[in-house]
Amino acid sequence: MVAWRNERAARDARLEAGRAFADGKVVAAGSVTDLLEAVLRPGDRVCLEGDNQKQADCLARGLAACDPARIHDLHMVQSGIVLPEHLDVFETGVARRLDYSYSGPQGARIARMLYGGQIALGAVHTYLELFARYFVDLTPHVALIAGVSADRDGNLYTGPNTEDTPTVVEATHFKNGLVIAQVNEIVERVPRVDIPGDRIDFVVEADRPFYVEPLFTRDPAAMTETQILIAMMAIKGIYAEYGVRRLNHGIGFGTAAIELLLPTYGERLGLKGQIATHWALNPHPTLIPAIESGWVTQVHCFGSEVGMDRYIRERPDVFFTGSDGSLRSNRAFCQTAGLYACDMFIGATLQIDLMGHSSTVTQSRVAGFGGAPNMGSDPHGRRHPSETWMKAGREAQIVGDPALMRGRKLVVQLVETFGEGLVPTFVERLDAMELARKTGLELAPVMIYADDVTHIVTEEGIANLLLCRDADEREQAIRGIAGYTEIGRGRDRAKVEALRARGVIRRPEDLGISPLDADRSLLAARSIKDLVHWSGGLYEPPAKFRNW
Amino acid sequence: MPAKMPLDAILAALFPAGHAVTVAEGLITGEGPFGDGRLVVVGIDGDTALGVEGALMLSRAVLDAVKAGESSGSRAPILVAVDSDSQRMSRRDELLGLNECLAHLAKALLLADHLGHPTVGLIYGHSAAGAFIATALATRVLAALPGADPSVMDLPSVARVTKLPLEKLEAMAASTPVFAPGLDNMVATGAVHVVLDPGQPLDAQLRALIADLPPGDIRDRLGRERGGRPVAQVIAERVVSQARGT
Amino acid sequence: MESLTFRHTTQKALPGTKREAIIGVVASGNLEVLLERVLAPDACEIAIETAINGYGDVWEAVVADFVARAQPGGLRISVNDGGARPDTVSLRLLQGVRLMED
Amino acid sequence: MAVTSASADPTRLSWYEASARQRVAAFLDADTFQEFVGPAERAMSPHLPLFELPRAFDDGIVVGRGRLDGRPVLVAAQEGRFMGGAFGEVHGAKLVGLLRAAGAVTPAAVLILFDTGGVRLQEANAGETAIAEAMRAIAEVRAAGIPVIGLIGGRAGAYGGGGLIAGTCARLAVSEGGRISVSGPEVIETNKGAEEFDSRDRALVWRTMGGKHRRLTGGADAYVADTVAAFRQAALALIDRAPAFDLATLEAEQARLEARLARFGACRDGAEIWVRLGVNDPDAVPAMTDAAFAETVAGVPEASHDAR
Repeated sequence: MVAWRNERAARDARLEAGRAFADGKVVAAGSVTDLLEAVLRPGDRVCLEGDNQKQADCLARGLAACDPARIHDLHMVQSGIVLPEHLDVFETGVARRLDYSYSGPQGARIARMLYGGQIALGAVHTYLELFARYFVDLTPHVALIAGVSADRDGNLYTGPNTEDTPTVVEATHFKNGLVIAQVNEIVERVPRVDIPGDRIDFVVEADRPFYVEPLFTRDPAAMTETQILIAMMAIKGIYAEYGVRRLNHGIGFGTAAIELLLPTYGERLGLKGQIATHWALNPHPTLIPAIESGWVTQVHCFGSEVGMDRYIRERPDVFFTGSDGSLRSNRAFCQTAGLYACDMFIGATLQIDLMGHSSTVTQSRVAGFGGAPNMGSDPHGRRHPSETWMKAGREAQIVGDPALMRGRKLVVQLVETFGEGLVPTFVERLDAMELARKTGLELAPVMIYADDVTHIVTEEGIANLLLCRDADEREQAIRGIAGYTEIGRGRDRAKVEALRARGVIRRPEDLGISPLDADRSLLAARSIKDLVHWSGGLYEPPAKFRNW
Repeated sequence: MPAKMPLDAILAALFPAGHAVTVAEGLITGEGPFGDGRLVVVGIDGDTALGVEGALMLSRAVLDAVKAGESSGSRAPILVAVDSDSQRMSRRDELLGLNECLAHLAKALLLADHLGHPTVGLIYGHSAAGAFIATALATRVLAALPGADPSVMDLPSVARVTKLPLEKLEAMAASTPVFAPGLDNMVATGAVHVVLDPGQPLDAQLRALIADLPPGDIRDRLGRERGGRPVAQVIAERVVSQARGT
Repeated sequence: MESLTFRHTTQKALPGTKREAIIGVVASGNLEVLLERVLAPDACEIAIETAINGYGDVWEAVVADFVARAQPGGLRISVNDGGARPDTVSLRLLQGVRLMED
Repeated sequence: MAVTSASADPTRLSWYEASARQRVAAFLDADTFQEFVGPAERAMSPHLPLFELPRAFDDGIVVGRGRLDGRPVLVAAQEGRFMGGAFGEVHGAKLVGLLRAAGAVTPAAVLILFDTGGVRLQEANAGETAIAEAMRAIAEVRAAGIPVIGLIGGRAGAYGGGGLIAGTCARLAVSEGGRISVSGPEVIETNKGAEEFDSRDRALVWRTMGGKHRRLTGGADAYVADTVAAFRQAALALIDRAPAFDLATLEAEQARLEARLARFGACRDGAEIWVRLGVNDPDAVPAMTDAAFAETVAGVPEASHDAR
């Protein structure tokens, strides 16, 4: 007779083994490793919640302390490789296989471990892609998650950084997996229930609050004239040109500069209400002046940002908040929103090749993807029109029946021609390809493929790739804005001028912008302190950003 | 490097007839008979770091000497003897305004000088940075004893800050007095006017210094003559002459 | 450190009467530009001291484009560079010329 | 808050953001600044090339004369972005020369626009000696009855010997961003450990040596908004309130500083001192607006004195 409840029985056995270390559902921080050694089995798929921001760090330390003789060869399936412990488990042998999305802070170490063969890498995913696989072929046996507080029944309050938690719990709990949550405190009654208690098997009161990195805070004091020039060009040449209302911004200084120019330069251009009204975005502090100036209708967030909680609570017309008043973020939904409901993604990258492929991988760092490839792709499943989308579609349409035309999402790369240390942004060949060759990856880790990119903006100009009709035009359009990099100096000047005459390339002066006007006095806020003032004192920046 | 001359020996040589100079927690204060009058001594001994309390204690002693001079009409010379660490590096000292306390000490010495007290610095051991500026460098003339070891920062620290290899810095230090620690370099810069001869009576050497005080600040001229500060005097004079022009 | 000097002939003199101007600051990724109206009206000389070696061809290209665009005839331009990117160099040169045109 | 266009009134320029030259030009009466040993004279450091470091035509300090509300003044402005505004041989000699010139040209005041990390290590002995020379020269200028006013609000603050020179001035104006200290937080952390001073805790840095703390404790005589116009107004007011350089002033300063140590010597944090000074809500001080802070200062007698 076929047994249909093996997984359920295995889950019950794990639960039973774990109860030895729990009081009801509650486990002391000091017993985490005992608990994990009791409930885990060699070879398990484990999701250790490492989000973009919120980190289940107490559980990560517990896992790293497990005896590799008992717990080994785990298959880690988690979006973020952020903490040192996330990689320590591969050094001890507790874990062996890895499928993940983003590894910014650990990018250099993960590269070394990949080269050294300590990690058996499945793939580097985009967020949505990894989330999707949680429900198909990477379903966790055990999920280790993080929240702000829980009651003794396990009802969980994630706080403003809900992020990946609902997705991870959904996939694990409803498919016979075990969910262990760490919380900063156990309370009588949680402010709101983000995850119902019956989906949480154990609750650990952590020894200290979970770690959150202020990833989305860009100090206006560090913005350069070049970034301001690029931002001015983007606003006038793309936002205004296409009437972009629904959008997502990357996390670089260029897009932060755009946020700070909306209430000043954007206002002067008469664009208020015409552009940048609806956002899929983390609560960037640099968006505060635009919000306070009435530019922003609403913002849905992937996660929160350190210091923004009080401000968000006081702006429920703009942000998604719970009955308790605090932000409700959700990475899976916000990624979906960015993919399907936004007309533009605009962000930075480290390298762009002659076709327009881009990557943030260098040979010594594997930063992973995060969400940019979802945001920065043209979804073929989209079926609703918008002026922006249709205009871009018309520019790209070259053959066929216009009645069958569909729109295009704007995918804009905002880069300076040279990066830190005079490293050129434009290259013949992406480092990602060399990395793929050396590590035996089947797919080169390309952030955004050339066929998704519609515009590249540098301090030298805007290249509209939608208007390029062949590969040669495309290459010259890219060379034509690549400044004094080797790629830029290798341009065919006549062809570039011809592209400029057609509006494929637009220089600052073609847009009526003088580089000499790109001045820091245009920024609505020139310091973190200015942002605090704009927020009426509601924004509480972390100590490292303070100058007072 | 010659051995450092101990403070006791210095005081014994300066005051053959005895003195009332004491050292408490590394801070030197007191006086003794000197020539026809008295010599006031303040300073720092034993490689002691100068913090807010120490600075105010020394400035009190200097101001007392000035007050005594006001009432007696006799402006006693003030000797600032130094074997110190740098300024005391602590959060508390900065919280309490170490910059004001050190500047106040320097101002007290400069006021004494302005009112007619001969002020003489004597570096006989180490000194560095803010402690040096507030004490020995705030006198009209700065003498040193062989074995003195003034510096701004030691070479390993310079290497850390400038990110230059220590070996390279050591090689550069041999030929470039402008940045390297040590008495010879401070002499070359003009900061130290003269190196005394411990083989000769110190009191006589000090009396000679006092009798022949430079009329003003000649340190940049010395720096040019000695090659340790090749351009400072020329630049300062150029500024003065352009300022005086119309 | 590397020293580079470029001499160009311009089609015209830079307008304005200002004798001298300075713009920018020597800092990491930044530079200062000193402009002096001391040469023949159709001559321009640009002397560069840069902290970063090996970018002579980039400087040559930046300077050539600048001269073609600004026609800074009569100017001796001296640059102290702290490792600025080419776009920053172009911007400072143009800012300097604007000061001289006042 | 300044939401200004590129062509806006230059006096609304942020002091913190402006370069030394921009500060001087906007601070003085329009078009009155005349520079001494200007950049075209190319008085550059003879030492930096040894270290493979780029030089500046003015060695990071601008000195000259100009007018402030019609009154003749001498002015020096350090450029905090060049080598951290640090004192090298030429840099220091320019300041010393300016101060020595004051005795001859008797301006209404000498203004020092500080922006310095202290001594330039590559020229450490020259820098340190120049600081001593500058302090001696300031004493002489003040003794001649000419006020020497320090203005502190640049990104490099007034550190090391710069903090000592500042303490030698007759009056000081500071903005929120301005810091005055001898040892910097990083130096203390490097030498004594992060337990002594966590330099990454920026709020702690400002509570310990920032503009508001210095103003509340009388370490500075005016607290101003971060604009060139505000510094100009403060300087004008301070010129007429400069204490004499005499025994009475220094006795008063001695008493003032001794009283400070006696009252606050056991405090570990700026906020503790502010409580003892009678500030009702010390935790609110860092975030206070300039106007609210001015009101707070008005209630603190220790903040204002003639003892410097």
